[in-house]
Amino acid sequence: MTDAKFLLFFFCAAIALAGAIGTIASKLPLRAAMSLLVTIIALAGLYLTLDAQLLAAIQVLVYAGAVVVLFVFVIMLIGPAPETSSAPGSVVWRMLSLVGIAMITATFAFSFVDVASTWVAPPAGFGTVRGVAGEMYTKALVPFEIVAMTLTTAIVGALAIARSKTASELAEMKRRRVAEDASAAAQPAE
Amino acid sequence: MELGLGAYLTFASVLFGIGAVGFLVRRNALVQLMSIELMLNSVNVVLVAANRFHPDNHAGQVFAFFVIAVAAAEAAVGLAILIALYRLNRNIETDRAHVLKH
Amino acid sequence: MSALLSEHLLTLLLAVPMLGALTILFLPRQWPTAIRRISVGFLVLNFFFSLLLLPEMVEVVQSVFGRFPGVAALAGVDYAQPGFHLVVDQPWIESVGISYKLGVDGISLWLVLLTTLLTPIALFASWTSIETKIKEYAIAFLLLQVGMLGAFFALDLFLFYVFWELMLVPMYLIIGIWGGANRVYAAVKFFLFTMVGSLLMLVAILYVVGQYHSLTGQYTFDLVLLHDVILPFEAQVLLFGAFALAFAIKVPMFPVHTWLPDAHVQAPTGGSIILAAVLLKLGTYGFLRFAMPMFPLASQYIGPSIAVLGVIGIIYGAYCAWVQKDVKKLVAYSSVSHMGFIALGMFAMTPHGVNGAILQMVNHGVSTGALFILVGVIYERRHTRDLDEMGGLAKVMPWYTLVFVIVAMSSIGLPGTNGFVGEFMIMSGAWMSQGFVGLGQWGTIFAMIAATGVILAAIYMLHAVLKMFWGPITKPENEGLPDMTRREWVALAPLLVLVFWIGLYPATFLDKSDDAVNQFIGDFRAKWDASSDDDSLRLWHPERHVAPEAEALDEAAAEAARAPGEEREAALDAPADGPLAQLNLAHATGAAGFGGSR
Amino acid sequence: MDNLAILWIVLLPLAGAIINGLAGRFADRKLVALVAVGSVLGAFALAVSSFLELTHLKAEGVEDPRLVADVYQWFTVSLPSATGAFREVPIQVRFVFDSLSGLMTLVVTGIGSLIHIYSLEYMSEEKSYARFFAYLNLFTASMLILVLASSLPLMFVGWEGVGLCSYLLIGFWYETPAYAAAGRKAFVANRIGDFGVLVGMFALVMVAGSFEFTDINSASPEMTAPMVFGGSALEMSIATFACLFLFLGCTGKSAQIPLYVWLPDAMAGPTPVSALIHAATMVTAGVYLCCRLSPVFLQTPSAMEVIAVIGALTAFLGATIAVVQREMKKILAYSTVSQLGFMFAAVGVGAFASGFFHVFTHAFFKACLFLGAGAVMHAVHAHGDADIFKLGGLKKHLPLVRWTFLLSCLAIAGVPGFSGFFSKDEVLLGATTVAMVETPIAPWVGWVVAILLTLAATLTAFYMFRLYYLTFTGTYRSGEGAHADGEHAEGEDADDHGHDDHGHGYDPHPHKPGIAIGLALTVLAAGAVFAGLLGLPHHWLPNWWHHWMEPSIAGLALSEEASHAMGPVWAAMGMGVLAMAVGVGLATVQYRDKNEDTFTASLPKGLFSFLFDKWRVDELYGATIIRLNKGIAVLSGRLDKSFIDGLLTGLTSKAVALGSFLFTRIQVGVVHAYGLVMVIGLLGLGWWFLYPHAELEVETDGAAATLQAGRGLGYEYRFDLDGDGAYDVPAQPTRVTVRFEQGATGAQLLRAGMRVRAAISPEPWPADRAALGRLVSQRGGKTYELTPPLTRLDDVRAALEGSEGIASVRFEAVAGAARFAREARAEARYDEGQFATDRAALLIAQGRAEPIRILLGTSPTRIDPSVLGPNGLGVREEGTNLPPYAWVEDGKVVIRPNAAGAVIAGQEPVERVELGVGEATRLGMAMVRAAPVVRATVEVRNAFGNVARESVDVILEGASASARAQLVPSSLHPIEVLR
Repeated sequence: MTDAKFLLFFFCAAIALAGAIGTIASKLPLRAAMSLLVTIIALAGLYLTLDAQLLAAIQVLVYAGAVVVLFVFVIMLIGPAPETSSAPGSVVWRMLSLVGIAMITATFAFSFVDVASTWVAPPAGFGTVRGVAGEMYTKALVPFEIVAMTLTTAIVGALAIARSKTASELAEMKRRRVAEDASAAAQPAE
Repeated sequence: MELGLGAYLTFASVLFGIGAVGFLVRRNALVQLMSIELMLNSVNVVLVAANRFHPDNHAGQVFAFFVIAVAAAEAAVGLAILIALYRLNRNIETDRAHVLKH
Repeated sequence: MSALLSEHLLTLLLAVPMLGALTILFLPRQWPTAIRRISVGFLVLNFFFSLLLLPEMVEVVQSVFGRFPGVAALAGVDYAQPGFHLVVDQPWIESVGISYKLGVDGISLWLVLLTTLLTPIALFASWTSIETKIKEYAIAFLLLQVGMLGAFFALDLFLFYVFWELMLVPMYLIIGIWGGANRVYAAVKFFLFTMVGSLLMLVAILYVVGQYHSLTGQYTFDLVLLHDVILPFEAQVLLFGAFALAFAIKVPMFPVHTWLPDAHVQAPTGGSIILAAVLLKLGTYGFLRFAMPMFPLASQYIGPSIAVLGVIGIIYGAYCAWVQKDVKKLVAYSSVSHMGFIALGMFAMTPHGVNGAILQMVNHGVSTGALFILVGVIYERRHTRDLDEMGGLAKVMPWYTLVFVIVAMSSIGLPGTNGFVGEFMIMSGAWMSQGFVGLGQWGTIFAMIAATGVILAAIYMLHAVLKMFWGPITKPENEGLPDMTRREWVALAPLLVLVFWIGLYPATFLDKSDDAVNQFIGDFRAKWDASSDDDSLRLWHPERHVAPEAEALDEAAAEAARAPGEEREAALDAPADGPLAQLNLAHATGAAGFGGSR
Repeated sequence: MDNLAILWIVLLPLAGAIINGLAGRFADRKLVALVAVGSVLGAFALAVSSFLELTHLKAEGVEDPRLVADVYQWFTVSLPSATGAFREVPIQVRFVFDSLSGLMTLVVTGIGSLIHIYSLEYMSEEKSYARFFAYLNLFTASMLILVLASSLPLMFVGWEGVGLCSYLLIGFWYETPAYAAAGRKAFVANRIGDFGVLVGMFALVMVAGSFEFTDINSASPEMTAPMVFGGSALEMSIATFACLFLFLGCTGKSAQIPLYVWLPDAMAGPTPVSALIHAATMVTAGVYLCCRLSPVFLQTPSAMEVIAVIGALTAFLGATIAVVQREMKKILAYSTVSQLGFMFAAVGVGAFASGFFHVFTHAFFKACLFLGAGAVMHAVHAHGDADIFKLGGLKKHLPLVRWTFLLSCLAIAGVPGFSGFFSKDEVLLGATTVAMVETPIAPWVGWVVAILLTLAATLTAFYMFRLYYLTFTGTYRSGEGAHADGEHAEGEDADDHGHDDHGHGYDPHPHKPGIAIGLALTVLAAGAVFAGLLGLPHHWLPNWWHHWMEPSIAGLALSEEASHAMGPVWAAMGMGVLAMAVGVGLATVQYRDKNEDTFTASLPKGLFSFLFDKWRVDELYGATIIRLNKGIAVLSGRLDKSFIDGLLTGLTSKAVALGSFLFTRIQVGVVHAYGLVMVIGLLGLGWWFLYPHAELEVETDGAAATLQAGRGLGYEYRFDLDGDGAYDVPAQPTRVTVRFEQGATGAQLLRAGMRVRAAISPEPWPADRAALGRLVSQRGGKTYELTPPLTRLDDVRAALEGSEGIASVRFEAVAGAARFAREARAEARYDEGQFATDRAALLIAQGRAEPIRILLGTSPTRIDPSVLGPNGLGVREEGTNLPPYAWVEDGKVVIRPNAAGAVIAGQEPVERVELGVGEATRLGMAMVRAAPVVRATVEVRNAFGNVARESVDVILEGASASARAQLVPSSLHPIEVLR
């Protein structure tokens, strides 16, 4: 590991962790989204230390360019309201979860610390567009197509879920509600 | 100091832990979704790092690519659900959304 | 063409209905008549193809079409030869030894022909009673035939399981979509009952395959190979139990028969015919083909108990049939009774007992199939099956009455009809079942109790005939009912011919199955002898199986020989890391590694 | 196929039936009649010619003349033999025309023809003309199959075939529900009998090894062996078993107690049917069967006695009921039951030929009587049956009918000279012979039969003449003016079939029968008069019948002296004549020219209604057997729905519902709760993956043991097999020695080192934590120890050799280095030195049971005294109960029995038992053995470097340790270990 990579690793890892903590800790969703953005870009840097140039680019493009922007859109749509104070009962649950997760993370992390590895020189073209694409479009073609279909389905699904009711549907709903109310009102009268 | 796979794995597990904590502790569905993204990213780090130490092929990177794609899809659908939820409840706090209970 | 016919006849028999289903799939649903004609056409075509399984028919075909290329190359199957005929064996999922292996022998031959004969008849008979979703109905029937034929042909346990389940789905749809008022309940009940049994069977299949693997190191689902596995007695009992449950539910045997009346009552006419005539046979066929040969010790140990259930079924089914108001339910319970005879015959393990059981399977298919067609005939006219709604039909429908009485007589086993030959062989088979293999001392008692079933059969069947046909016409709706139409005659005529053919000259049918049955019993006895001597897990005929360890070791040795010089030493040092090591996680280090170190 | 004529006898009526059945509906009545009558007449002609051929053969001196038509083999069954192999027993379709079946064929076709001819006229107004004749022809064919069959199964075809035709013909006028029900009753009763025939058939064939009558008869001497049924020998012989079951069949077919109830109801059928089926032919099939198998019946006196008594009782019962009946056909039906009882009584007393002779004569006079009754009914337009109290004085209107009827009455009453006299005399002679002469059958049976038959004969004479007088003498009670009181106001609808016309009068103008009826009556009456001449009393006159029947029918073997005894002859004849005289005389006095019932009305009310209601047997059956069975049926129908189906579907669906209820409780709907569950799951998974699990299992065999550790992701194992702390099973030990070229620079060395690592990096991930290549030595070049998979050694080697500065690469095995290994299994054979000194196992075995293992340490362990045998608790002298203890001391097992075991074995109690490992002794009822123990440990490391350790104590049960300790076989006495 060259010193540059060494430094880059520490730098990026530290920023990513900080961003992650920011994401989950900030009261305002918008701040959380921005922290997430930081984390994601830092992760792209980590990918670079791992000779995954293409993936680093995709990380920035897809996550920073699309996903986070989507988050921001939604935040803008529904208003950047901070979290309300929670019911006291659920705090216990969440503290339990926090402690549990912390224990697990510690267990895993300490187990992983000593995992041995050897830096080997990657073959030429490792992590480049040519290298990854060459494999993706040959060996992983079927999963690739499936992922494509998944994305399409997700888009259609997202549209179907998120769209608001049309005028006629709203009218129909209203009519039904009125009828229900009327019958509910009629019930006790009898 | 020799940094190897272990360092990346440790980093990934910590990142995953932060994501998990975020998902469990926060009640804002938006932040929970972001936490999920964090967890997915931590897995990607593991995949890419493992690939780097076994550079015979790009299985890890390709898989990470798929994870990113699925994560994008998941974000899209998740956010759509969130908007629908918001339209229904006028808030996006997950512990108030238990209409489907029983 | 010749290769297609003579080597892949069985595949062809599966392909024709499949192709038919595809064809129907692409027909517009606005053409109901075309759909009906084409679907029946495909089934009839398949019936003619299936006739080529008979060597006599091959001769006929050759004498007529001899000048066409390839026809002369057809070879009739000689069913006197042991083993399976027309075997097709193609690897399917090689890594776990699943293959597409089909074959036919004297035991399955008539059941196959029964299937190919009755499926078109069933579809044809329910021609007009189905008015909605005709296209789907036809497709379901064609797929059902694929499933049934496949299950009869399959010599690979996995393939058998696939077909066994495949046949479940169309039948489920046929009952659930085109059935009576309570159809969904009946369909779900049918499905759940059958599934419960077959899942246990799957577990048992996998266990046997696993044992085979532990013996030879290779996976296979091939029945012929798995047949060679001798399992310990306790394992055999459990596995036989699992198989027996699946088959007993399908048969259906006494305590698990309750799905049958519901399914029959709700199913449309065509579905009832197939259900009674063919699907039930798969249960008894499964016993003969799979459960009994593979686990002879358990079969011998549990067999008499199953025969007891059969005998109980004979009596109980008859009693239940007697009090039914619904004709279809009556016939359904009579099926329970008749299938009890078949179970009794199978476990008698005398040649004519087993042969009689096979013949009785065909008989039951013919008689009960015809009965269901006949019930369908009256249902179409009156839209009821309630016995109290009928009466005096003999006056308005004399031909219908004649046919019904003939079929009823065949069902109660009147000599001269098919039912008698089968029941007689079964009962005498049970009576004469002696010695170590068979029913032993119980045979006489079982035969005697079964014979009382003959009385009860007369009671319930004549009860139905009395209620339906004799007496004055009490309901005005029954006056002026039309007698049988030409279509109904066409559907029933082959069955009537069979009723008398089998009854008067059963040799045509028995000759084909005789040798297979003798071989079955000989094999069973031999394997039973072998396993009762030593029931430890082993192969019965180890020489028939390639031992892959030997291959693997050879390979390892060859590899070692290839490695030059110093490396050979290292390679030989740890032979366990050969190809086998990747299959077996646990393997021995060999004593050398341990030595006397202390 | 030797004799086509025999085959055609059967085929002709069958063809007639098929033609009429299928095409008769569309054909002209004349054509139908031609086919029907022609086919039966043709069969009759063939039968006559065959019979003549038979007589020729007989005259030529052939002992047992027979004509055989062997058609084809129907199917085969296989008999198990003693060796376990199967012997094929073919069932042939073979017709045999011999002296017995030939005569019967003549009767069937002859009387059948007459009745066909009679029916032409009688049924002329019937709508279903063709159907009737089709049934009748089918019946004739079935009956001929029954008669001509050479084997039991084929006979069974006819046996059931006639049953079917009887069913169809009884229910011929199916629109009357009662008639259809009567048909069903007949069929079911017959079926009960058929069950008996089936069982009897199976019992016989097991001995005879063939279904053929001749084989069964010739094997009859073997049938005295006890019947084995259900694995145990019954107290009856095979012959008794088979004959009783066959007789059950006969009671069904031939209307004997207890199954006779169907026959009177069967009179619902058209009268020719009653004459043909229910009087002349079908009902005598049982007698025919008994005659066919007479050698078998003769083997079993006990079954014969049963048959005789039942036959006599039936005769008496039928006669008593007939006395009080009002309808012509009913009287004749009970008369038939009674006469059939005569025949069976004859069979039962061993007079088979006489019984069959009665069948023969009875066929004539009873057919004549039925047809006469039919002619009367036809004449007065009575439908179904004719009430004799509405008839009377018909001798003026129907002279021919009257004379034939009278002749037949004389015959059946047994007036000397008429056929009935001779045959009845023969039957009675059989009974008196048994009673008075020494035979295998008990004499009391003979007396009972003789007395009952005499009473029955008396009653027969009485009721037949009662019938005759009330019908033909006196005045016609349905004549014009007879109903002036308006009783018959509802108009003349008696013609309409299906109406119960009791209570109405009949046609006031009886019309004379036509030629067909007259012909049939005349011929039959002639037969009734003269048929008896074939069997004249053999003590004085030539008896053709017995001579003819000799080859086919066996009889009781009588001594020379007994067969010439005249006592029975006089007794029989006296009884017969007396009975006839009393019966006819009484009837003449009571009924001649009377118009009302003077005698039976004078009977006590209770007795009359008891008899009139047929002894209430139908009601009895209805209340018991039928009710019971119907009850079972209703119960099982209900149970099936509620209990069995309820259990199968209801219970499971309840269970599923309960499960789903419980599982939905878990779904709280709070995301964070789900999250917590996920955390718990993660914890479990993390623990599972991060920490290895040894799961050590041990299999021992003698002094060897196989240890197997569980498998897991990336596990590596090392074993310590003998508890010494050193790991005995090492890693795959491969050391790679890399030699560098002379003068390699430091940089080159460094690169080479890198290269070594790079080359090994395709190693499955992760490998040893301390890097794949670990520098272990720098002497003489660097030495790395590698643990690559051996399959990749080639790659490693190539990679190393290609790197700069490396001169050569050498692989060598590393011995003795305790390293992690991937093996999950280790085997060890132990010797004495490896046994633990502070541990041992005690094996305590009682008898052949699996031994109980107790692991002992140095501190005393309590042993449950019951393992040493019942009441094994030792009692110390002080009286305190102390259980035995054991522990290990200096590598030996010390047991302090505390007197346990000694109590049972009755020995002196020992203070202390010492066992070296491998030694054994007996304590109480148990063998006690000390087995050595070794401690084995496995250490498992997984990919993350976490280590788990598990130790087990391996009990080496089979270890015999060394020469100083020998296993003591359990048969020897306990070794002396007392100190």
